[in-house]
Amino acid sequence: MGVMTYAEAARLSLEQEMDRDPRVWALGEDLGPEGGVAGQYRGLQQKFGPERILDTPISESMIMGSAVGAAICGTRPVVELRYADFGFCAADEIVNQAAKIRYMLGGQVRAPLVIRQSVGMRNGMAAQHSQNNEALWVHVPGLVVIAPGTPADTHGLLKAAIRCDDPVVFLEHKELWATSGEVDPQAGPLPIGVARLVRPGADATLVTWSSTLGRALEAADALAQSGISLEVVDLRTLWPWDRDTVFASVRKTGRLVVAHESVRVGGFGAELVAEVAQTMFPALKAAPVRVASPRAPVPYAKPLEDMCRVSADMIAAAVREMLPADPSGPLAGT
Amino acid sequence: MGVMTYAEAARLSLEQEMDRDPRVWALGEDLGPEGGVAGQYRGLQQKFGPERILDTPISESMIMGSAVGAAICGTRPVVELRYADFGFCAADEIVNQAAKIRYMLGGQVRAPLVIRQSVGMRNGMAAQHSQNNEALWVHVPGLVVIAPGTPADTHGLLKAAIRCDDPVVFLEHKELWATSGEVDPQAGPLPIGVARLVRPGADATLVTWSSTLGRALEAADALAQSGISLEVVDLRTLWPWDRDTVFASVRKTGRLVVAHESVRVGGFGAELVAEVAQTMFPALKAAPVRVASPRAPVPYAKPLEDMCRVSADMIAAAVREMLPADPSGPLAGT
Amino acid sequence: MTDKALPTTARVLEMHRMMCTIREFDEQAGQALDSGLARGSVHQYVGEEAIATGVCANLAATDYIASYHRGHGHSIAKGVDPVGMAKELLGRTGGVCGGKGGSMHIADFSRGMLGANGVVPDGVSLAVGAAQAVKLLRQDRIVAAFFGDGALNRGPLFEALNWARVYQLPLLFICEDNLYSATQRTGAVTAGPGGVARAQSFDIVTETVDGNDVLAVDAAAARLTARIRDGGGPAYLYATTYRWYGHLAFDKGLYRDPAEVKSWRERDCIARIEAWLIGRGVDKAALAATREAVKRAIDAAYEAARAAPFPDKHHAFTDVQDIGGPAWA
Amino acid sequence: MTDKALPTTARVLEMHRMMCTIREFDEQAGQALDSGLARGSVHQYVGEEAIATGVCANLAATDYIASYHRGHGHSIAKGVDPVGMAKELLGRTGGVCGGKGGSMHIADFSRGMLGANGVVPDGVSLAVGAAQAVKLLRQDRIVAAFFGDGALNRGPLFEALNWARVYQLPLLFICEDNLYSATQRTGAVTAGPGGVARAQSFDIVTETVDGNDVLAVDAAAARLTARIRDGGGPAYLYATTYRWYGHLAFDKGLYRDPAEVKSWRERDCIARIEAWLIGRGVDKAALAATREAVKRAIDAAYEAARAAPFPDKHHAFTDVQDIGGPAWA
Ligand SMILES: Cc1ncc(C[n+]2csc(CCOP(=O)(O)OP(=O)(O)O)c2C)c(N)n1
Ligand SMILES: Cc1ncc(C[n+]2csc(CCOP(=O)(O)OP(=O)(O)O)c2C)c(N)n1
Ligand SMILES: [Mg+2]
Ligand SMILES: [Mg+2]
Repeated sequence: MGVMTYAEAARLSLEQEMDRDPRVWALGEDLGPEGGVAGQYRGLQQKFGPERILDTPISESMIMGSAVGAAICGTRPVVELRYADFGFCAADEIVNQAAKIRYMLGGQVRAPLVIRQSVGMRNGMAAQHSQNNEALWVHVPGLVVIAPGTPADTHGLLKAAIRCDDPVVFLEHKELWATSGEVDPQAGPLPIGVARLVRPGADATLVTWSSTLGRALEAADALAQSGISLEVVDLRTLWPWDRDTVFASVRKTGRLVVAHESVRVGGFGAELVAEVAQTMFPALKAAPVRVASPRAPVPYAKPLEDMCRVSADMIAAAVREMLPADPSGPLAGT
Repeated sequence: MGVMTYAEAARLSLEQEMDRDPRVWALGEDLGPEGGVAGQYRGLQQKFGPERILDTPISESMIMGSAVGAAICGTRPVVELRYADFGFCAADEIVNQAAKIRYMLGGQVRAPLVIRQSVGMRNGMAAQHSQNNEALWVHVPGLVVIAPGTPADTHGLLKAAIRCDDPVVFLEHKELWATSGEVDPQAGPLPIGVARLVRPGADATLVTWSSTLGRALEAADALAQSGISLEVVDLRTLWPWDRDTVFASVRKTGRLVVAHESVRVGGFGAELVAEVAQTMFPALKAAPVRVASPRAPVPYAKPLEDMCRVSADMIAAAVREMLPADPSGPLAGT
Repeated sequence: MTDKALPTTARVLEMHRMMCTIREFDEQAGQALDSGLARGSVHQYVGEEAIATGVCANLAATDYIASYHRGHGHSIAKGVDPVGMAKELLGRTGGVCGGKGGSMHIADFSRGMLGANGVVPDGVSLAVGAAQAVKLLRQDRIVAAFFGDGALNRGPLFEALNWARVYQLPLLFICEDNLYSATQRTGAVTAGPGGVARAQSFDIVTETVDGNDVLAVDAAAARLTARIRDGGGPAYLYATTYRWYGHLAFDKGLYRDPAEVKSWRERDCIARIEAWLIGRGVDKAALAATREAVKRAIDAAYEAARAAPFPDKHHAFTDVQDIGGPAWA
Repeated sequence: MTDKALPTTARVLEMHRMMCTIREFDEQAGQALDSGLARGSVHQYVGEEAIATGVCANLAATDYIASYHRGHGHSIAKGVDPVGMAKELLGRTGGVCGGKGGSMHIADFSRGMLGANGVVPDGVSLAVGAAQAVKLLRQDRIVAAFFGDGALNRGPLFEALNWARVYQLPLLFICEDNLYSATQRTGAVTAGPGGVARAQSFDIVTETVDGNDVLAVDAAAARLTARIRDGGGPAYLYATTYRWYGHLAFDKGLYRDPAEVKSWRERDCIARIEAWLIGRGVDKAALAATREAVKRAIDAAYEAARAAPFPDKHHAFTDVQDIGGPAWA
């Protein structure tokens, strides 16, 4: 085990996969000289050469479109789209080509590729460099969607994404790049579609992912002080999401809060709440709740940007509100 | 009053708005010679000239991007994006420019434009020409989203969309182009954000929009034969959706089914269910349910395509399932 | 023919047969749509057969091609079985895509045909990637990407030209200029001299040919593909032609001047090569026999398609994705 | 200068003052980021001032410009108040966008500045539309669209070139080639002779200038804008230059050869025009006085910005949309 940053874990993971499988290669803007916007490719061009770590022009359509072509012809591209906002510049190639080609062509071919996009707010990046777009990808048939929240998950899930025979959208959070955590450098791929029960609890289930995980754990600490026990589930894979873990938790607690940084309206939290409401209705002791960003673009000035953030306080308040009036009384079994 | 098709109603509406306001103009591929893929622009270039009905090259980025520029400089463009699938070719310009420019620029400017996209399945158009993408637009701050289901609504809501000072995504369904209905040619704009209670009922609320409305009404007929009274709400505007009408209906019936043609996972139905579950939990007598397309691309062959359609039978079955076991007994007040 | 020896009669007869096959297939494709057997969008290649034929005559079985919405001709020329294509068109079991794709997605990887495409000009983007894969895997293949004149104005095409030249990919661009993009005269919305000048501005080698002259196409494709195989990087073939029918099979093409249609029909690529072959001493009856044989083969293909069962319903939910497919939800 | 009379000394002094203002503003923008007063992405224009200055010297107040991520210089040259810009950069009340946009979205419609932009090269797309609006509304305006060399390889730029020429829009394209796109040497991923050849392939009139020579930029812009105002359709100005600092203010630019940086700094556009002015008899002291006055003005702008309050929190939810805004949900 060792401590490394989220960016280093990503770098190590790709390096290991490229060592393992000569068909794996990466393409995108600015990968070589400085190793990507967060150093997540640092040194890889030097090691693997400029063909396998391909510096491209600013041509998002071709970065994505050519990756699909290369994937169906025997290679395994890792596509770097830089900020998720620019993912919209390649939306056609993702939605109309990558996601559907296996199906449209009757299964005669696969498109094993990974689409890396840095999501989320960081320090005044503003409306065109702060978006979270997971809800779109979850809605698109053919895509797997992964959003790791820790260095270890990044390391293991990027491996899994690269080995997956279908296209995977891999969402890395800008605010997490520099965060550190324990990683076993020898660890293999983590399973796709398996959530992590980060903190067991009894009174309510909090489902989250990516950078909001940190806020959720803070909220759980704060709630514990009032004797409220919050179970925290890090979804990690958004599609397919881990129904077993979420349902088991909600069955136990009877209460669901979903927290995410992206816009609440039409966000992925809606899918989770709708699915739980439909499937687990009798088990619910209170209305399921979403805590997420208001339907507004991300503003620049700090006090405004903060208004669009999901805080630990907001999560804790949502949990408190869904519990019976006297939070000091015994909650188990209510 | 007169009977006209959905396409004719759209054509008339645009003609009237162009007569009324010289700043209104339209741009897109193939608008002139044959008046658009469904004749929805027929004769307009002949009447208004090639500058106000602009035939463009196949340049989706520029069709959309230039419309934003023209909208912030004093005109009111109506953008024809042809099939909604090609909307992904202009996703950047819609999401990163049209939707956010008013906000990013601190409100010093508006982008009054309409983005017309033909959605949905029709007769073997297959995976790249059959998509419904409303869930994406509803998730994007800054956009109004409209999806009319009848000729009269098309006529009135397109007027409202053109007069709206913010960008409006206007989704027209391919299967509806040729359908007919009563339209008052002199009618003015319909209000945005107001649903239509199409059929009152007592036992369950069915919320739907666009072409699925027809299937919902068939289902209501079938259910009526078994003594089940289904209230049918045509949302018409998806953002902002009419909470008052939906909530009042669910308060009355205690049961919610949302039916839509688009993919269920991450579809707009999730938002409706999540919001109702969160806000109206105590009023719900049964788990809210979504009836929608499976998470698969749209296939070509008819029997396969039919598997991806939401039928009246499926809607009726969903309603029956959420009702108490004996549907012949009295339901009111259960 | 601008240079070197003329092709052998055998080669030209082969190309003639190919052109007849493509035409017959697409005449019947139109009928299949009219009669409701086919559905959705069917774009006929009738009139343009010489281009696919002349280009693919210079490709090996292992080479790749990528096509666009008007893709039947390219598929047949690359060796895809018309029976599997007809079944696909009719949405039946045994269709090259199992009935899931239809006309706009016909593909056959066993023949190096990477697919038609419903988005202009995404097939070119895929071809760029295929060429990149060829290069990465050090394979001995080239890639040919077909597209229409309408594609000339979409941004991704330029990104493709730049990309192919920057990385010196083994890729032949083929622009089939039939003057129209759907109902629009492409020239009216295309600035400057057009596609060739644009390709040249990326330092890509180009040739211009009469796309209704299969010998000219064959010769130009021979030169360009040889250059590409020699590691010369991408090349661009610009071929003028005309589609006889509407944009889609049900489009009557009323936006076109009948005189224009007539004049182009008079330049029929098949009639032309038949005249050439007759001039070379080939018997008229032999050509008629080819046409009849082709007709019988295509009749049989559609007949087999009509007889084939529709795919089983559960196939609607297979091959979406391994983990997280529809069965999962 | 390639033609006609030299500009008046007064005009050149005005341009000199403008270049000094832009430089001072962006030197301090970098400091604001370093000290944490500014946030996000700040792209300094230092070294490139002659281009914005020379072009905007030929624009009327009513003309429009659209810019890109490196947009401070264009804004100042078009007459946007540095106080409102500094406030925007610091995210304060009174910022040109109320603190909502920041560096990458500075805009001021009262000055015809339609905005910087965070997506390469979407500002050009907006400029195309602005020009279309000018044409539709029969206004007496032209539009100038600035973009970097990196934008040369994105599809929408080609669509813009084609579109502007097809509809003969009153639009001046200005490519500011500073050799790099972020950490990438643009030449390494740009095929063929580059932007000028590409524009010419659309039959667009072009000029190439030394972008560090404000007199050359001014003269070329004068010729091209006159042509555009005369209804000559779009034109394209290609200007070579160099950014002194990193791509972003915190980027140290280590991927560049220090000798290259040094050689370009020696070609400093401000030093050059000062030498020219001195040759014309302008007093060194007068130039120093300009620099000092500019420094005081920019000091005051940032000072005013530091003193301004942050916007009220509720502004986070205003101006999203009238119906369906955040208050609605
Ligand atoms: C991105 C995109 N925009 C629009 C369309 C609709 N469309 C299909 S074919 C076509 C015309 C294409 O013309 P061209 O490329 O010349 O090919 P042709 O049909 O003439 O063979 C159009 C506009 C599309 N498929 N994709
Ligand atoms: C579509 C898109 N892709 C990538 C980026 C990230 N990006 C921002 S600036 C930049 C380099 C731009 O270089 P250039 O156009 O030459 O302008 P310069 O910074 O040199 O002034 C890149 C890649 C972006 N903003 N938009
Ligand atoms: Mg054409
Ligand atoms: Mg640059």
